[in-house]
Amino acid sequence: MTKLTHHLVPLLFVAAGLGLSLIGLRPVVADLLILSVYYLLLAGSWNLLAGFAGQYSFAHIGLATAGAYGTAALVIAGGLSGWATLVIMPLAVALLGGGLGLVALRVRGVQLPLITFAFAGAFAVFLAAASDITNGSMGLQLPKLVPGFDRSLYLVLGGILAGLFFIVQNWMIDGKLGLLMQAIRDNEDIAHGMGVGIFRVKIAAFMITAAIAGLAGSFYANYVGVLAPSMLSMGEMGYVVAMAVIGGLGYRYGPLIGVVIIRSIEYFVRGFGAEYTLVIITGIALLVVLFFREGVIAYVSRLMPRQTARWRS
Amino acid sequence: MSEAITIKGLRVAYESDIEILRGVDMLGGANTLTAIIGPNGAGKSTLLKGVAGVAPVTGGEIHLGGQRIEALNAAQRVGAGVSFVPQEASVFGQMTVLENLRLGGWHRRKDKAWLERRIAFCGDLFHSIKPHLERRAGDLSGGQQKLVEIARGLVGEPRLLLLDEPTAGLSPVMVREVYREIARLKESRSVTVLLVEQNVREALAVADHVYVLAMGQNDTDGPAAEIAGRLDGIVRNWMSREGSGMAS
Amino acid sequence: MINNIGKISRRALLASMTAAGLLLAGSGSAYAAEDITLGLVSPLSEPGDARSGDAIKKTADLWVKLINGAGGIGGRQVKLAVFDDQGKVEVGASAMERAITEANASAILGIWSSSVALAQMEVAKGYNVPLMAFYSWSDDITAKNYPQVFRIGPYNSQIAAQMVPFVKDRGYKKVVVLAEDTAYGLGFAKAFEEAVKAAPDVTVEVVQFQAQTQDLTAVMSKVAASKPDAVIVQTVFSATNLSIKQGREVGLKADIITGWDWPLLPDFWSTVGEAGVGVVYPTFSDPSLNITATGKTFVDAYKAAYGHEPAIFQYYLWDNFNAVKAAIEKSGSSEPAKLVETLPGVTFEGTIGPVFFRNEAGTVNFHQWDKFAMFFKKLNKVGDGEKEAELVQVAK
Amino acid sequence: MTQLFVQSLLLGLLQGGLYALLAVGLSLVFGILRVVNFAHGEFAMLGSFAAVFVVDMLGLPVWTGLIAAAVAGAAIAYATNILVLRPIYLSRMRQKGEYTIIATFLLSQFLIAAATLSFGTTYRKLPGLWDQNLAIFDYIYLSGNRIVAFVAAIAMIALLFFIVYRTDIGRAWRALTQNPLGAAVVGIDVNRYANLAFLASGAFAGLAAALLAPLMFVFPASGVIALVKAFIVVIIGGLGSIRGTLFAGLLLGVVEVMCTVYIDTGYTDAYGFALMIAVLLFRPQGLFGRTGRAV
Amino acid sequence: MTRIVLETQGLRKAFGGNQVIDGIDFRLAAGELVAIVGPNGAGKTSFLNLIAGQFRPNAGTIQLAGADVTQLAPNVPARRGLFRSFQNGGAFGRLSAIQNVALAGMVRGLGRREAESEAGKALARVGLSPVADWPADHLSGGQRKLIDFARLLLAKPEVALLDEPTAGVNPAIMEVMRAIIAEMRDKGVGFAVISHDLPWVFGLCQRVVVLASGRVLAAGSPDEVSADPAVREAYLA
Repeated sequence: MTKLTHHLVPLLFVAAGLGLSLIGLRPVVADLLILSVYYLLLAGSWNLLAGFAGQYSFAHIGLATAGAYGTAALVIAGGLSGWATLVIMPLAVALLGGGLGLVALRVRGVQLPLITFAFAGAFAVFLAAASDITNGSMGLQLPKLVPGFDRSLYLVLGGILAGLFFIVQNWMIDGKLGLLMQAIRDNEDIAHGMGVGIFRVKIAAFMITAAIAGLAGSFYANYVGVLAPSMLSMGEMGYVVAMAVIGGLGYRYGPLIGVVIIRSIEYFVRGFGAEYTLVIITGIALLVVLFFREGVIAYVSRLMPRQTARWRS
Repeated sequence: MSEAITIKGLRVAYESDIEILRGVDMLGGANTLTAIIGPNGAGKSTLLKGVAGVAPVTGGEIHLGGQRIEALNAAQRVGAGVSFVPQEASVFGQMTVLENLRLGGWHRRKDKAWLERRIAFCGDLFHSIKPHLERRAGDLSGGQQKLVEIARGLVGEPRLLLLDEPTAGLSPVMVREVYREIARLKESRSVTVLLVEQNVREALAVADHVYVLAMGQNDTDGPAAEIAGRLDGIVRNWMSREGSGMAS
Repeated sequence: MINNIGKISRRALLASMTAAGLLLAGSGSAYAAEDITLGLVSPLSEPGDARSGDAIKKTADLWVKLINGAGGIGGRQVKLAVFDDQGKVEVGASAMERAITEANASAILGIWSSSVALAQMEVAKGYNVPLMAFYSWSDDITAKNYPQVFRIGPYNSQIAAQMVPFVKDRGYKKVVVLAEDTAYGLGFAKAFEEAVKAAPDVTVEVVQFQAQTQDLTAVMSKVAASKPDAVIVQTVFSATNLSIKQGREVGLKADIITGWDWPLLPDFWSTVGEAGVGVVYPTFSDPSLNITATGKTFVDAYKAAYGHEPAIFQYYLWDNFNAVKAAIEKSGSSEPAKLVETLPGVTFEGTIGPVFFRNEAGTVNFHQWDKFAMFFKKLNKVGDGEKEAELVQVAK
Repeated sequence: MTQLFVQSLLLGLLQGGLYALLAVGLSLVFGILRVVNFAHGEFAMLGSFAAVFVVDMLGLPVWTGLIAAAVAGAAIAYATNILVLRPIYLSRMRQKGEYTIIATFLLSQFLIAAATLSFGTTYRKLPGLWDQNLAIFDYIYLSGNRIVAFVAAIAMIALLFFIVYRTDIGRAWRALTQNPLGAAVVGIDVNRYANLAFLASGAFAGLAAALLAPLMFVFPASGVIALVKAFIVVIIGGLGSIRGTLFAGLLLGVVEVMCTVYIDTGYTDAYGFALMIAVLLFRPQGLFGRTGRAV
Repeated sequence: MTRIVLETQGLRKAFGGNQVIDGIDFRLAAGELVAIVGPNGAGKTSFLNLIAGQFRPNAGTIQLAGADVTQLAPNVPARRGLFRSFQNGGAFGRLSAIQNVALAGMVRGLGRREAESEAGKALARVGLSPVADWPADHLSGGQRKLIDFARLLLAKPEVALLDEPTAGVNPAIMEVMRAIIAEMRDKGVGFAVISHDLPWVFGLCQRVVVLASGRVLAAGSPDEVSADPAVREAYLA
């Protein structure tokens, strides 16, 4: 896969969004695709953080939820248009992520997953309990970007956001920051000794990926139109992790593959009830972790080394 | 003199393209102290690790008493009577010295009477740790910690004690303290010792026999007194040879 | 096998859901023109109140079976399209939309949580499809006056208002409302604070707690320390039982009034034990209720099918289904839009009396049936059920 | 008002003993293998289901339920170590610590879903050993089961202390925790003692859950709550420190109850997180953790 | 006298009770190459770690190109013109050779494209062009050490600290390294090189500093040091 291909991928997504919006999909299929964009943004940015920067955070769904609730607040209380929130919330959540990073990235190693896990838990309790602000489990309702149930706009928007994600990802991985992140992932001490400002790079990675999570959350809020604390659960985080891990952590298109696989499974087993879906998906992810540690992409690339030599970043 | 340890053509390689030991032969007489010296990168430490079973042996034989041990894993070699005191700190810092010693007899821990006897023996052997048996090992000086490790290595009543640079990183005062105790250990004639050392003078002073390694192979060997006599030439030789391209 | 019954019903559930899934996956023609499809969106798995969801599903299955056995509605067979809302608002809303767009449901029933119902109302409005609420108590559901939304069942402000005379008559001066942090708990607490203004000498304190909590001991210690005369517990989760058990454990002496029919659920006495003695529960159900012929048919069939009596909310659900049936019969069509037009005017014999909607625009009594009585019943010994419980007071 | 204070303090301590019991296994395993086990809560959950099975379904006495819980917890912990963790920590991959976190995290989600499928979502309850509410001087009110659970928890932790400081197994554990190289040269088999640590960790988790069952309920998602508490306890106490775990368990119990009573009843589960963040800000290695770089 | 690019005064560092560095005064001029030799445990690597900021000294000062860098995190001296190689090579395993090298240019402020093009040239210079796109994990030990040298070319430092560059590498690679060091030294880079390969390093250096027990035991030209009985004594201890 050449650099050119990497740059074509965003266009592909935008084109797909446009094309699908014209076909007139069944709502259930459109839903599946649009919410897949939400998951792609989350799994993709989590992959940037964990797979490329080596920082394993469990706050990602929490940050997306913050983005969604922030969107609702701006729209309901602030009277802003949903479109504005799609720009504002990524910035706001990046700041939130930066604050969290200041606490969590001070110590290296297992502390980051633990602190971010704690953040997610505390934030979930807050969302449910601070009902005067968040309306508790009654949830918040906000108007959609377009009134009614027409999904064609969201398909286009989804295509654009997915494309945008890949542009940001290309910019990061092919740019300076991406290289510094990966150097820190591979050996923090040596990177430090070479002159890399470790903390700054980590915070930057944390903030950019938080911004993408915030964008995902804002997109979700503007699309679904109802928010509840149940949006933030460790089960959801499990989904996102599973998507990144199944596809291949540390690979550009790993999360995309993971999202496609998991969302397809979800689509085909959806009649079975939530527990079945979860058993199947976490079961598969577990098997991948144990037997194909680097995910589907790495496995395929080992089977076909020549064709896939350049898949790795 | 009967040989407690016999090494024949020992080869060790960490990676396939870099062979650190390229066929070393060595004999260690029962209850004697054999010192192994040589320039940096000669493969001295690697030799001990190969014998202890913590470095990958790719060829050769190791006989301990009548037993071939090169195929055993590290834990099995402990059982067979090999005791390794590595260069890095291996003391249990938050346990007392006594508890450290107790763990030295791990493979025969069920035999309480034997264990108590060995602990008493090893505690007695090293005068400079004897007053500190109840102290936390981590609170002792670097030299004393090293002595605790050596004493711990003896509790299990090994047939072979491998000491890897016991004074590396210690101050001269501590070096002398450690060697005073190693000398006492040798006088006790209770165990066969292979000692790798950079402090050649100290090593020669306590050794019965000395092997010189260079570039992963035998260079020369002889009784300690004889090697001491040729020492100036040997060392001058190293200074022109040092850095043979091998890691130590 | 840990739980045979649970297992079997789950398998049945699975089978029916798979069937629904297959139908959905297939083309629209699976829903033949002569079939009427009704959407059932209920909490069937965690974190939703799956306990109640299961009861809802049983009632709905039974109703469909009876109707189809009797030749359907106007000769047309009825099908149920079942969706799980998992107690989540966003899932409930999208499930509702799927029920409408994929399954072509004529009306949506079975909704449980007020939070979910409030989100679904927007979908109902958008697609102009009737949404039938039966035990979601938020005033807003009918107070918003959406033409598509109907409720045969009680609502918070009415319930709260009916509780005030009880509180006054019992001489309670200090009342704590222990409310879970959901629409159900807090919605009631708010309504009660409002209603109790009619009794100026009664002070009310609302104590909020996490709905999914497993330990209320600390909360109950605080409640006990404030020495109230009565504690009104408003929760559907395990806290119903926990609050009683742990309240007594930490020395709570006050009367406990715990909503609604939960003390009649099978796990009440096994979890609460001695602490349950003296508990008062308000209910809409009492042997003195005048069960109609329709109601008897339901109760008998339910007992025959599942081996135990239905709870009162299942009666309301039954009436909801019959309301849809009445509207289809009256309009001669299963078009959702037609039903929205027809439903406000239907009258029929419900399970406990005639059912008709009040249609007072601008108030909560819009598309709302409210002819139910409230009974306060006391459990005097371990193991007391509905029949043994002492009727303390009736509010109408 | 002092009555409420004393009562809260006592309740907090009683609760804290159980938190400590839930968490000791997590700490023990971390000390030896440097593995943070996110599936620890599910050991507890499955243990309590085993107790329900034995007591409720088979009708055996209550104390057999406790044993069943410990055995089931130990068995699942052992299996987790052999099947999930060992392949990772014996491998030569990078970032093993992070990978074990992902693996155990996914395992925990899997076990919750699988338990929900197998057992359903109904709340189950176990009878306690002392089903009685006590009024001490008509001043302090406690349930007998809570006292039984606390006493049992403290007894188990005392047993663990005995094992750790007085037996060969404990010596091996401490040796592995303090200096893996030293443990290797004296011939301690890390696999064997890691297995034993996992067995103990699962047994303690299962037992804690079974002791909690009469006070609370048994259901598939209960492990999440257990994990969160255990987690906070080990972080506050310092990963790998058993003394720290005991202290932090009691501290967490007291803080939770006190804050619930005196600040706001709606945020019980959030206070622990706040406490944890506060501790981390000032002592990143935890109150009893050793200084130096985190693993 | 030429410009002093690195100077330490009274540098001390202890770990627990072990005084690893016991008061080292050291000066390095631009264009000078100093060999640091001494027995194992003498504190050679610790000395480099102190200068590079990996360890914080307990006492003493470090001046880099006239500015004080004592107690600063390692990335600061690196950005002020200090280059440091590691005993086992400093490669990032999952990055390609060219990316590994380009980092050194980027830290200096180059853009990624520019850095990669320079890195390509540097790799060609050390003979790694054929493996430029391989992940460093797939390279041999010697090749990984050459990555450090390609980085050295890109980093354009004022001071370069090399820790056992030749350990475990074959003579051809040693010659490449020698050529690069000589060239950069002649352009004014100050070098401090730890090596056990005395003939190799003596052929490059102007001055030798012998460390033992954390102190400077002797300093002088290679010939003076070789003849110094105290130095031989150090090896004998």
